[in-house]
Amino acid sequence: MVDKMLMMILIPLITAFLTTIILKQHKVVWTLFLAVSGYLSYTLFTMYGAWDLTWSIELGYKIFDSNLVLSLANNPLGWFFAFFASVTTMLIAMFSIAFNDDKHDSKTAPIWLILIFANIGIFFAQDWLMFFGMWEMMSMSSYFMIAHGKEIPAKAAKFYLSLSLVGTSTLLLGIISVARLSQTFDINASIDSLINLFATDYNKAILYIGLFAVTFFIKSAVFPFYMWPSKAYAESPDDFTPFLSTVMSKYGIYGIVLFILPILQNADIPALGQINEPAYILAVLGAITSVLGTILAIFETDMKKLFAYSSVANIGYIVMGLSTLSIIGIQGALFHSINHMVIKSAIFLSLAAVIYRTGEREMHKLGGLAYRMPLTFMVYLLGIISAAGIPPLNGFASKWLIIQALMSQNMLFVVIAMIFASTGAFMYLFRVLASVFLGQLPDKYKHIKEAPLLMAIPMTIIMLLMLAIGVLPGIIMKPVNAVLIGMGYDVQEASWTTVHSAFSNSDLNVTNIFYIFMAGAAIALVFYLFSAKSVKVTQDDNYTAGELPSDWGTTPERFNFSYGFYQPFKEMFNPMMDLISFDRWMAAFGKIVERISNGLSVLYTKSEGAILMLYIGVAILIIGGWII
Amino acid sequence: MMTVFNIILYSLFAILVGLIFLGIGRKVAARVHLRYGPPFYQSIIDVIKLMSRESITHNFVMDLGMVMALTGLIGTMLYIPIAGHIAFESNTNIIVIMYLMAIGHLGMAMAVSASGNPYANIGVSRALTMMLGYEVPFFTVMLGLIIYNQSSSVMVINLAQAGSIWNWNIWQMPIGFIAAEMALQAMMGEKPFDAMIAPAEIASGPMVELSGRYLGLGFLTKAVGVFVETALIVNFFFGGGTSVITFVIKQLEVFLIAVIFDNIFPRYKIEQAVKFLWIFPMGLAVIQLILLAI
Amino acid sequence: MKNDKTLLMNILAIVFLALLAYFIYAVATSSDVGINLMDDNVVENRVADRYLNKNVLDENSQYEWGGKAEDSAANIVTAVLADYRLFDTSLEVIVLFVTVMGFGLVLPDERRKIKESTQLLFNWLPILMTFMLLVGGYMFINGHLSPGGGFPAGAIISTAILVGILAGKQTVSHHTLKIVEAVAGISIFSLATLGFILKGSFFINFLEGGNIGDVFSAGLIPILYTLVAFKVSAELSGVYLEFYKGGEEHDHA
Amino acid sequence: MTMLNIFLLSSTSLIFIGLYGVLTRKNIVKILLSLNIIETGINLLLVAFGYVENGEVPILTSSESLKNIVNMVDPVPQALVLTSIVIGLGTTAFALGLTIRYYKTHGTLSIDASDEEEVMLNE
Amino acid sequence: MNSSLFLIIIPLMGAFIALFAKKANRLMAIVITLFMEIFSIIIYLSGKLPVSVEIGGWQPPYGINFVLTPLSVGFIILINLAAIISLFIIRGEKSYQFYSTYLVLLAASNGIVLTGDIFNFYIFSELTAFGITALIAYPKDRKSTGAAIKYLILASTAAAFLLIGIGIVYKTLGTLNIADIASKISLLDPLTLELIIILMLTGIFVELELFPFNMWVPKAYLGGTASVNVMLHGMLGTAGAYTITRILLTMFTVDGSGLLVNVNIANSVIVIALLTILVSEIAAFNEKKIKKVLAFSSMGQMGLIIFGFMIGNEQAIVGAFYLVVANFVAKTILFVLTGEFIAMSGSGNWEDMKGIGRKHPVAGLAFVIGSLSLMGVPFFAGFWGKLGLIQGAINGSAFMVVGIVIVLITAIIEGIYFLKIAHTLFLEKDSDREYLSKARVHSIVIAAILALAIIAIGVKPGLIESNINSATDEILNSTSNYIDIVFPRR
Repeated sequence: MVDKMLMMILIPLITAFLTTIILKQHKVVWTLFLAVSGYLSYTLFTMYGAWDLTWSIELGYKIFDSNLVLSLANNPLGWFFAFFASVTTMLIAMFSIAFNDDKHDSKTAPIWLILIFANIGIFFAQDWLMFFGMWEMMSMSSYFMIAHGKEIPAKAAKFYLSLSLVGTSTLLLGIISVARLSQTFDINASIDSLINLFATDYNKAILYIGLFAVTFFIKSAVFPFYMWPSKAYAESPDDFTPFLSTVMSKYGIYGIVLFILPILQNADIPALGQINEPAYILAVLGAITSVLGTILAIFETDMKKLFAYSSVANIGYIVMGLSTLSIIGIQGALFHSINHMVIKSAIFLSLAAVIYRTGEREMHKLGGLAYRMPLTFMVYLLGIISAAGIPPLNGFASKWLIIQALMSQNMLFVVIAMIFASTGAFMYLFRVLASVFLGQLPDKYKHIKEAPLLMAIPMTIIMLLMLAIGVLPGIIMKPVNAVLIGMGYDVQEASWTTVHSAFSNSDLNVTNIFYIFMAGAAIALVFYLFSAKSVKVTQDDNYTAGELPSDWGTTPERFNFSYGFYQPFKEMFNPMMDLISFDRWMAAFGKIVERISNGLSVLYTKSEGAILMLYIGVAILIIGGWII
Repeated sequence: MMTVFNIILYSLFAILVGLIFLGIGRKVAARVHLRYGPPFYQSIIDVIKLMSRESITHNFVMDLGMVMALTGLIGTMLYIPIAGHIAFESNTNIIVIMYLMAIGHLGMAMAVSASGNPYANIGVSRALTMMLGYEVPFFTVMLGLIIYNQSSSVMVINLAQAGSIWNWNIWQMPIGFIAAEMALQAMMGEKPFDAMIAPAEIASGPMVELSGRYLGLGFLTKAVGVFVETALIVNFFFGGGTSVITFVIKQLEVFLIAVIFDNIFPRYKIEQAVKFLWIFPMGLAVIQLILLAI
Repeated sequence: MKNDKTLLMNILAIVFLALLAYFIYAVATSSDVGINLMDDNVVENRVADRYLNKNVLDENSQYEWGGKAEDSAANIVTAVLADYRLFDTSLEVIVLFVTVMGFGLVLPDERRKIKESTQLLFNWLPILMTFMLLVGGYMFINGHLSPGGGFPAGAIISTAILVGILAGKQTVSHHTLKIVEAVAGISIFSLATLGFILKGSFFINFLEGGNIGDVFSAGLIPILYTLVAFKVSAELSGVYLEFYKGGEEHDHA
Repeated sequence: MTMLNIFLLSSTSLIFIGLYGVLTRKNIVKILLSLNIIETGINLLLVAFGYVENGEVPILTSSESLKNIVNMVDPVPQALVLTSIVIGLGTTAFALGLTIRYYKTHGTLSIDASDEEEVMLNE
Repeated sequence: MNSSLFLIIIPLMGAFIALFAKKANRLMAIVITLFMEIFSIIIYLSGKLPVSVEIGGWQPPYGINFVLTPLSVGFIILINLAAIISLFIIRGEKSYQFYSTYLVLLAASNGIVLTGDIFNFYIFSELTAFGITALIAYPKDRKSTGAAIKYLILASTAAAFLLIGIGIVYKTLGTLNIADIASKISLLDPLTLELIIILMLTGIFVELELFPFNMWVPKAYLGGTASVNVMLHGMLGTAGAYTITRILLTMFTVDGSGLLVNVNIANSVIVIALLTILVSEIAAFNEKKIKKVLAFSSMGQMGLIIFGFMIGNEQAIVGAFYLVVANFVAKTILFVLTGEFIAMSGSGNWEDMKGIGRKHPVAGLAFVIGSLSLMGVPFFAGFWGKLGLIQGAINGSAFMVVGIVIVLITAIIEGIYFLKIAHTLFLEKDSDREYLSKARVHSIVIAAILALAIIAIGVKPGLIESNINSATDEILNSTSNYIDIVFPRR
């Protein structure tokens, strides 16, 4: 009997190499990919509760006077993320089989499998070195995944790569600093030693936490690293973007929950309000992230970029939830993480289906697709209702928990930011709906069909999932509470229908809201049904007074009001945009490095100065060794 | 069974009150304009008329959207306590109310967007922008209330104001009330914050393509919306009400303030409106919040 | 513009050299404890003392003029060069060898013809060459007794060949030079290896040396010097010949 | 001023002149000449290091000279100098060969010319 | 163990024989190098190490001696491995001069590692300089000639410094034997010692490719062919890394601490190492010619290794040795493949190498693996080096911590340009570009085997841990260890 844990990481890896050989058989390859993710989901499902499952390997490298052992262990938190990630992956994989046909095959299955391997490793890593190794593996493979052998994506991926590398560097530094404190790479031991460090050297402890936090922030695109998703998500393969947005944005969240939260909760840190200073910084960063993400999403014209920023905003919510350090906040954050996975996979998959059929990413060039792809439209519609946090779908309960937690901790301005972001979400969510699915259908898309069956199935499943979680939040809340109990928090078992808050009379029965909604719907339907029948006419028939646009030598899509959808609003923010565009700063920095690089290159081409440089070297030695 | 009966009763009540409010609003507006104006039940007649006429639709999304709009607002209404009574046993959470209202906006926007008319889209775009403008100050005021009462339940806030008239929150937090009033003006789409409708520029914006039953449903939505919004203010600042009659009178009062302002102000451009909302009501709300927090 | 750059270079050079000079001055006049650069040589402390006394193997051994010693070369510089540090010396040969190889690699392919020179030089050539070869031969045979040795001898012999070329006569062919070079080189290292086979150590002077001051003394040194002389002369001559069209094909490129 | 100091000073001067020349000259042949001056300086320096005041040549000529062993100059630097001369010779020969090739490919003896090959490659 | 001198003698004799082995010279070179590799492995495994070999029957310090320790023989194995690989990837060189020079170079780079005498070391380093110059100049075109002459001038100037240093050592200490010098170094006047160290370091830093002594590096790599690049990096670079352990860490260290006698100089060397890393990685960032990129990266890695040695505590030295091995293997892969890619695309520009990874997936993967190892990604060999380095630096002074931060920042730049290039290989090919030739199978096989080695070491660093630990133990107490080996009686 081979170790379950080992199998879990080996099977994706082996399949990765297998698929490399038969890369051209794309149907087989992607079916294998589905099989692997299915296997992972099943194994993870059976692993629930088996928290003593471990696997370790001795590398024969001596460090801290003992042999280095890398180990994986099944732990509640890791299981929680890993399980839902692999379920999401499975759904995406099903979609991918249909998506990667002759024309669209990005030939990235092997790299994606390595990414999944790293994914499992990150979530189950027991020691920092395993964690770091898998983290780097994830960074590198996702770079290749995003770039996927195309030139323009490669440019975007470079941006992502540079940030990832910054992250891994700080992570490595942090890991070694902390490991030196505890003389072991064990994660739990390092948490304890950092808590102790807070008692003696506050600044150093904050510095160490900061090193970790930078990495986690980068990977989850928390401010000030919010700008890479818009580039990376947009250019990555369309069926990979859901994975990027749903699973990969959670690594940082996982890191924060795993490592930073226990420290902030248990360490002896001077309080600021009801929480402490570092947590407040976390909250403010989360707030800025969500506000900025929202604003930038509103102005975006590329739909994948738009939802990239939307993801950033959602990460902001999660971070805010975590920063409350209260159980409700953490519950909300974990719940929202999963909801975000489901919602964003629905949205990005429906967009991928649109791109699959039309090949267009710019919203204003599309329109009216709801009439050609009604199922995709429904998936998207439910997705955005969820994403906007509207009951009775799933996004609501988690947002509600986070808001409640923030309010109960008196983090007033953070709540306002949250409200701003979630109201702003309507704006961008609706924009895509109006531009892509509603409005005039351009002539060239007159004959496109609904997404193929293999795409429709996962989309439908996700749609039902959103509804199910929306009505019965216990589906997620029960695991969430089980995880929290497993992590040692003092929580009750969750109920199927109700979520709890710290305020009086504030326990929310989500199922009831569903009933109320259905009651409202029933009444509205009564009004609708009892009114007079309507006639269906073509769109041109009404407002163009029956004269077809072609009569005037124009095309229907000219009537789409979508390019500058929020132009007046955007103009309000114009003076501010330059200030917040960090990517411009980064680009400028890159330019400077390039210029220095060119200068140094010239230095090396010169023959004349070679001896001079040698003398300068001698002078450095003399000055450094003798005079100083 | 009782619940079903309650739901129908409350819904019909809200629609009726809302429509009558709209009628009264038109009457008052006419009087401000020195006209005679239609009878106060004119809106009811309008709705019946519209519902019975044949209408045109472009696609299923319009139907879906309009039903969704009404659904959302009726759902919201069912969640709000009216003079302490409530249709459906729940905790009357403010945040739930805010989000439920959004369904209505979303459905409406979707329906009119589906028509493909550029004016409708412009209207929707403005409406959504305006929404970002007023939700934030409005919520900030509510946040003050929540913190003050340590509960996000409308019922609890309501009960806390029981007893003397001096217990009303309008005296406890007058600055917040002013802010909420301003936000309410925008929420109801009244001048100076009616850029999304702007009949002169974009031909009533969202409504441009609606006819017959769709416009009727729109009217109903608007009516329930007025009811919900005024009910919120009454619950928050005017102590709710001991009976349904006093509750409705307070609602009317709030509504009439809005109508009168509507008739004496010109219209802001959309970005001006948002700026105004983010400066004045927001500023007041924040001041209120700080005062409460201290 | 160009002058500015030159001026700058000059200034930089002077600054650097001044720094270096100042540093060396500071080192030379330093009066810290320990051995200073400018201290007088104390022969007892250095390896040279044992070379001069020829008692590397046995600390207490003495030697006489005309007697035997661990190294019977009368020229102690030669003893150091060709016996105590023979390995260095054989590597020098390789340095020359690699120079010639590199020279052959990089030199342009077109070559001059050997032209006849003046009659005077041509006629005197045999005499000149004989004289030079004699001097060269004397030097490498007597290298262990008097100043000189394989390298200068090789240089002199190659000069003889150069004179021949200048006079318009190629006395040795390229091919011969190559053979001489290779045979001499292989012989040197074969002798080294022979030492390993006979005495268990490479580069060992395995021949029983004669008496100090004799011509046939110092064991292998005269033999090695002979080989070195041939090799050096072949290599240096090779350098000259590289410029000229020889009878031999050039098999690169 | 002793003889040793004179030797040291002159050899150091030679080295410095060479170092100066290597840096400031542009003509490759001149650079090589400077290198040769450095070599010479070093050789002189090494010999000077082994110098003993009023020392004798380390060559045994008769039984008389055996008594003077203590007074002999150090033979090791001389041996080193011999090696170093050969190495210097090798450097010079090889570098001159390269210079001929350089002149062939660049058409000039200026060391600056080799900067241009990058430009040429890019074209 | 006296037979270990065959490591020098056999290639030298081969060099002479090559003058006549017309067509067979390549085969002969391969046979000789293979013999050397096997022979050195036999020595390594014989169990008789460490040992000092007297040459010519004179005991040190009077005669010249070779010092064979696990460390030096380990380096010899690496050097010969690089030699074999460079021979395999030669493209059509036939002239006897090439092989002769190569064999001399091989002997000389082995000699650098083995020798226990400082003047002998000087000769060997001059020999390598001549040999590699000749090989760089071998293509005889404009850029190789320019590169060769630049290198020759720099190397000769540096050698002059080294020779002066040796002269001063002899003048003051009266000995040329490294072990003897090491045992007497504390007798010296501190300032004189400083002068000696500076002169010697100048001499070796040129070959070590350290900024600002390394102006020759990019040109030399650009001018040479792929096989010469492998020699330059795998033989000379590896030998250079060894030089550091001997000259710096044996002769001039405080016994048992691994730190330089002179703290100021040590700090200057660290500054120089960090400057090298910084300058080279930044210079490589926007470089278009792949060979120059690799050259800059070589410099950077060398700086990293020296930084590791200079930190001086156990973890850092372990890390530095892992880096030596990882850098050796990874860079060899890259040079081998680069040679093929340039031949295929007909351009030295990495931007023109689109689609090669798709055509030759194994080669592309090997390139990626090599790059990842150089970047220090976990589960690739380079990571263990980086880990040890960081750990050592954090245990060291604040200065070291600053240094390691610089290292990590440059690692970011390195990662960007390496992965950029690696990804270019997998881009879709421009339709108007045709490949000039196909990649040769044996090159790809070599690269693939080395890539597997990288992964093997990366996943199981224990494979070479005992070797590296013994080397580290040797370095940590280098002075006394070394003296004990050479003078067992004392």
